[in-house]
Amino acid sequence: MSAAGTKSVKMPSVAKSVLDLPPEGKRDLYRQMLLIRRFEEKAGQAFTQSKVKGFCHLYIGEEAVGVGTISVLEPRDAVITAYRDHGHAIARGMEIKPLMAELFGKATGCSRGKGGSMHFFSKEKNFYGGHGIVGGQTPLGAGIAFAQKYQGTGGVTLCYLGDGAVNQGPFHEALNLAALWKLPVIYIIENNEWSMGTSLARSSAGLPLVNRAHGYDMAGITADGMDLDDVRVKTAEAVALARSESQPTLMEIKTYRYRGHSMSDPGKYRTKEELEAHLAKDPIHLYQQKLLAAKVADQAWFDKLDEQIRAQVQEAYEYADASPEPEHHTLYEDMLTPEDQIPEIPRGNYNHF
Amino acid sequence: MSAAGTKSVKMPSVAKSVLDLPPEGKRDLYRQMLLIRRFEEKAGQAFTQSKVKGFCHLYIGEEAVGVGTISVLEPRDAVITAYRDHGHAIARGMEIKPLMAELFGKATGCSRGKGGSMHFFSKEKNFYGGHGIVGGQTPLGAGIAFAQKYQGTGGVTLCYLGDGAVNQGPFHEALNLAALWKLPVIYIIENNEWSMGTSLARSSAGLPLVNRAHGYDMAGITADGMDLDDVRVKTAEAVALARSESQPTLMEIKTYRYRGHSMSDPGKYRTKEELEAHLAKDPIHLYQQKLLAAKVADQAWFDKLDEQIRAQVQEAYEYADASPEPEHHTLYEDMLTPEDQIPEIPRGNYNHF
Amino acid sequence: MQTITMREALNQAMAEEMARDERVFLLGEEVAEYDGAYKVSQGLLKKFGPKRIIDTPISEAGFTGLAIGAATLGLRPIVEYMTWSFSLVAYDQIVNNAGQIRYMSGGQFSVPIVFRGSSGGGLQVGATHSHTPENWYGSVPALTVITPAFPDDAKGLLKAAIRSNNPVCFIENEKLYGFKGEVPDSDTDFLVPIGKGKIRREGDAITLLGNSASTHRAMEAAETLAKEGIEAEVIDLRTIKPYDFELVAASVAKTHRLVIVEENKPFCGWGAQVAYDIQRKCFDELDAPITRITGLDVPQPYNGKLEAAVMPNEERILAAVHDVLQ
Amino acid sequence: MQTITMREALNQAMAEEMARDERVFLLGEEVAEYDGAYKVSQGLLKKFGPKRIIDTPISEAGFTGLAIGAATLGLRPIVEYMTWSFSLVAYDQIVNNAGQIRYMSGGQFSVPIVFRGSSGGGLQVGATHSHTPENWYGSVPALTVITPAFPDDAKGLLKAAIRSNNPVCFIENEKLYGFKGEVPDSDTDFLVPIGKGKIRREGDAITLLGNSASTHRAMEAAETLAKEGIEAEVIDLRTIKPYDFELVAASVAKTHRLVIVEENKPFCGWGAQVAYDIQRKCFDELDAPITRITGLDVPQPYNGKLEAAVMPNEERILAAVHDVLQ
Ligand SMILES: Cc1ncc(C[n+]2csc(CCOP(=O)(O)OP(=O)(O)O)c2C)c(N)n1
Ligand SMILES: Cc1ncc(C[n+]2csc(CCOP(=O)(O)OP(=O)(O)O)c2C)c(N)n1
Ligand SMILES: [Mg+2]
Ligand SMILES: [Mg+2]
Repeated sequence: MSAAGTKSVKMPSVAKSVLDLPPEGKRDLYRQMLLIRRFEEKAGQAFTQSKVKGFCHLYIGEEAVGVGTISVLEPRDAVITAYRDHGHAIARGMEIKPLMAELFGKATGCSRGKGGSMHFFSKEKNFYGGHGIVGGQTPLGAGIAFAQKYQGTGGVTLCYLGDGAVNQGPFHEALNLAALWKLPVIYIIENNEWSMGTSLARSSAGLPLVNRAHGYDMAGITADGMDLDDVRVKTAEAVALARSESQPTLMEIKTYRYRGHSMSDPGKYRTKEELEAHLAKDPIHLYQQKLLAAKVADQAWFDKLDEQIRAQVQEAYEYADASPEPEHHTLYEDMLTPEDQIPEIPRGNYNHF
Repeated sequence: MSAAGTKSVKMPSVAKSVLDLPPEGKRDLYRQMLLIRRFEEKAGQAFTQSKVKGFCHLYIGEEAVGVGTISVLEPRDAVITAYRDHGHAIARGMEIKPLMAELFGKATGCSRGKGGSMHFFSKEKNFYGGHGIVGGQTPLGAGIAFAQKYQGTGGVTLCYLGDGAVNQGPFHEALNLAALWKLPVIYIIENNEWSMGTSLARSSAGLPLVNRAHGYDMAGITADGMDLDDVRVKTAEAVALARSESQPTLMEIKTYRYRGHSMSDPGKYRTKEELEAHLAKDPIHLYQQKLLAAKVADQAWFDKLDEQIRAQVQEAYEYADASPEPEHHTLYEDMLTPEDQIPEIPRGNYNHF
Repeated sequence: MQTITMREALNQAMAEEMARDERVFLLGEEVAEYDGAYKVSQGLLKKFGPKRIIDTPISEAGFTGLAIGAATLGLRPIVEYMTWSFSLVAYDQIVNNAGQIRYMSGGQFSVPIVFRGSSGGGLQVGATHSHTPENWYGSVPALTVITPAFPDDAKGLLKAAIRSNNPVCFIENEKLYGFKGEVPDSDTDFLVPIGKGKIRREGDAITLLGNSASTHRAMEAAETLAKEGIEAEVIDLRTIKPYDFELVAASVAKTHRLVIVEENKPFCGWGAQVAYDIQRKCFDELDAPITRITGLDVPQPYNGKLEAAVMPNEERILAAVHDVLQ
Repeated sequence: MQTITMREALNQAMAEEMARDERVFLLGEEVAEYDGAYKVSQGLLKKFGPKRIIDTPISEAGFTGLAIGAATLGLRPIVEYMTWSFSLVAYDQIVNNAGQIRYMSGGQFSVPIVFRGSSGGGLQVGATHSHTPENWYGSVPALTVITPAFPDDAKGLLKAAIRSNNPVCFIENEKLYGFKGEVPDSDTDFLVPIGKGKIRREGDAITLLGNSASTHRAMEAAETLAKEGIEAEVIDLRTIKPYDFELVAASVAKTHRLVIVEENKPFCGWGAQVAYDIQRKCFDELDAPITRITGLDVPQPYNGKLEAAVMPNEERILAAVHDVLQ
């Protein structure tokens, strides 16, 4: 049983097998993190160019969380998160062209230009979004896990939320339902120490946040979000618990966002020292050091990879830029499914003009 | 620090002084419990006569909770509860005539016939209702305590909820706010083992419910709701903590309702044995035994009291029955206060008929 | 034909659809072991077991969101609110999740779900328990809102709602649960089309438009008017959004007068929308202003006499009709 | 007179009322140390300290209820929603507690509270963040709903709302925060009466009725129409509930034509209510059907061009005006 655990069940021990990746596997995880980093940098740039509008929340600094957690999943598993969703989508294997195009609001976007930055979705990848109402996705996550169990798919669900989101009531309702009904869902608090300009200590009583599992006798574990391997091992334990015993877990992963809350936030509330302390523990850099030390890859490989990824991201940018705007008629599409088991419902037109 | 406590502060020790009541004080507590019992029996009877309508939730069996907790309050303190509110209102010293009249929907009712059984209110007694949406009163309780602190009144707030209500999200939001902002509020879970027909174990993970305090590092204490003195001592500790250190507490008081959830509920979900086991621990009977043993009162006194109370309740019934219906024009009153700091707002009439 | 109560009709609808499609399941407070607070789900636990008839904690936001999540994966939940008044704590989930996910995902995730439960005033349960949320949900573009008035419609519309692949708010009326009527036997797969109203009584002097319990109030008023020699046409709207504009327009083209009876509080009630549409599209057909009888613009009082005055009632309907006919 | 932005006007209103009455305080997400997500509360923490300018956790239901509770005891909270879209998780608290407590308590407990924050679409923030809740709250009997379009009204109405002893929903518009206008100097205690509309432009050909940002759309359309020789009267409703029926009716008596511009989705938007009332009371004054330009009946899309089509825009207003004038 893990130190912070509060559940009367034993966490399965999976540590070894998870870290036993072949070298290509390790290199691929590094690649994913770097791809997220470069994608986000480009997205930020496109935002300052006004090619991306609305809200745009970057994941820079938190890459090891998304990549580490999702790396232990199977395709049948599901992922759902909040508005800071680019990293999870990429880690889940979504192509970056439709992601960038979505940021640009284009017809080729992963949500046909209707969702934007906060609302990436992919049915194919079992990626359930991308949700903008803080905490609103947490009952959905329980429901996806409920359906997995109901249908006996053997799948599990990862549901992410921020450290600020833990204070939304529906999250607690979801925790209780998950524990009571033994749903195979893992709630992952991405604790980046800030909810917009509010520090953790000013938003939440009873730290650490993983304590919120106590009241539901739910397994609670913590991980270091700057350490990809730690994230992987801990998540694998939770996934095994969910998969084999259909038991939920609350995970708190300590991480940090290097950028402002969204592109519109100058982030003046934190000190330079605080930021620098976290920059020094950059998860991508740390993992690179590890791979270098273990001779899984050499510096030339890293340099080349960065070049390739920059080119890939640039290509996505150009693809998005060149993609067509959605056509006007698509405005009325996608609200309701036209395929139905009943005759089409005559829909009055309430838009007289 | 109390056994179930989870707060890093020490619970003040007040046990002795609370139990050191003069004999009249003890007799009065007994009187209050019996008054509630007889009032409720009469209310139930009036309901079967169709003089009371809508929902009517009786407090029979739980009298020691309301009387015990409220008995340690001062007048400046506030009380707010859910729809099972008759007992709290009586314990808070509201006259039973306007209470019975409210049940009858009469103009002389404590809420002018507009609230009914679930919505007793008394500004004079700092009794903030009577609320029908499960859990909806819990943020209000935090707010009343917030205002007491803001205004420096020295008052504290007791906010009651049921064992089923703990699974409403707003309650958790309120717990976090109360702990984070150190509000002088005591949340009292009246755990009567059932939320309508759902047993505690089927509604709530992580029992005992007092564990829900853990996640907020809030003081958590339990009391035996069949034992008036235990309720009093434990509540006094929590009140002292709130009053002297402005710290909230979560209390779980084990109790039992002898009747159905509301008058409309036959209560078929529980066994006769379960009910009988609790009837054997009847809080009024137990306290009577205690007073007899301590020679605080003799049997003749009890007999006479019951007679008096029956007469008092009958008088309230007759008062309610004889009271006038509210006049039609009162329909439009009480929605908005006419006293204002700004000129009266012209209000369009949207009721064309 | 069988003669059954609204309650039984709803029960049959769920039972038949659950037998037909095992992705359909029911969850809500007291729906299983208690057989439903209003007994609408009576016997279903016995028939379908605890996997598919599920008692929930008192966590409307939580179990609503859970059901929506399950629907996006492909299940077909029926969510029972003990009353619709309690759905307000889940308002965000219904509006923002059920209402927007399909659109925001560019059509990838559908939400085949039915939210249902009792609603309305008239039973002296006070201001917080007597809401009529037709307008609160009808105003959300993706939501369909259905409010049956008779057992046959209750059954046929609920079956259609469960089969719909889109989110439906199915708003029942507590006062009508015991109302009896003829319903096709269970061996016929009886569906009522969503979006279609029904003429409950023909007439040419005036059109009375109602829904749910208000349809019954309109029918009663029409009987009284008939004694005065005034033949009112009564339309039961059945589906509130999208509603059957053509049926209402055709009736108005015949009667040239429209009185709407609705329990919604007046400000932005559903009748305001119908009134707007009709004056917009049938301006020249109207010989008198469209008039609405609504719940009065005050919170619901507990007292029975006061509440009776708040509800749309025959007295007010007749007054409006006479005014309109002048 | 000073020329300031809407944002500054709102800020002044709060600062002046807080200086005047120490029971007034502000709470919400990021209102204090961050100076407000949209900087409406800039500088207030410095001026009034953390006792009265309070950052909350992200718990809208919790802090809304907390504020309502505090109001029943006698404080006068201002609750800021970062946007009104986020108030949906607090819908029950606003509707059932702020909206019903006074009535249910027979008038014993008043709820002097202002709920305020930004709202509306047009900034490409997507379907869940672009709501216009005028109708959702206006339909609750006890709630007053205010939607200013200009800085002077923003200031004078917010000051009046804070002084009101009854619950007020004060719905600002994010697009207007930077809009500048003349506002009386701070040494005058400038109040604008709640419930009164304002004629923003006189004309006799047609009445255009708007609120908030839609008033500006109506003004722009009126300028274009003037070039065509059509003089439109533009009314800014300012207060949505209770709205200034008399002002609208008087204008319609002059122009005989009414076009309503609103951002609400069409079904049961506030304009439906106004349309209903006007046809009801001014039936013979109308030479053409009342016509509404609303947000289109789809969720708000992210893409800018699509969203521009969804918003009430000049093109659609002009089309409606020409149709009505035919
Ligand atoms: C219900 C609701 N309230 C407020 C907001 C505005 N908001 C968006 S993100 C955010 C901060 C969330 O912080 P956290 O949960 O820690 O996640 P992070 O952004 O750090 O990843 C806030 C207040 C919202 N989107 N929804
Ligand atoms: C939000 C909401 N959901 C459901 C209900 C219906 N309801 C009223 S009381 C109740 C059971 C509550 O049980 P508990 O909290 O244990 O309190 P008790 O009745 O035992 O005192 C339910 C489900 C309601 N009033 N409000
Ligand atoms: Mg955070
Ligand atoms: Mg209980």
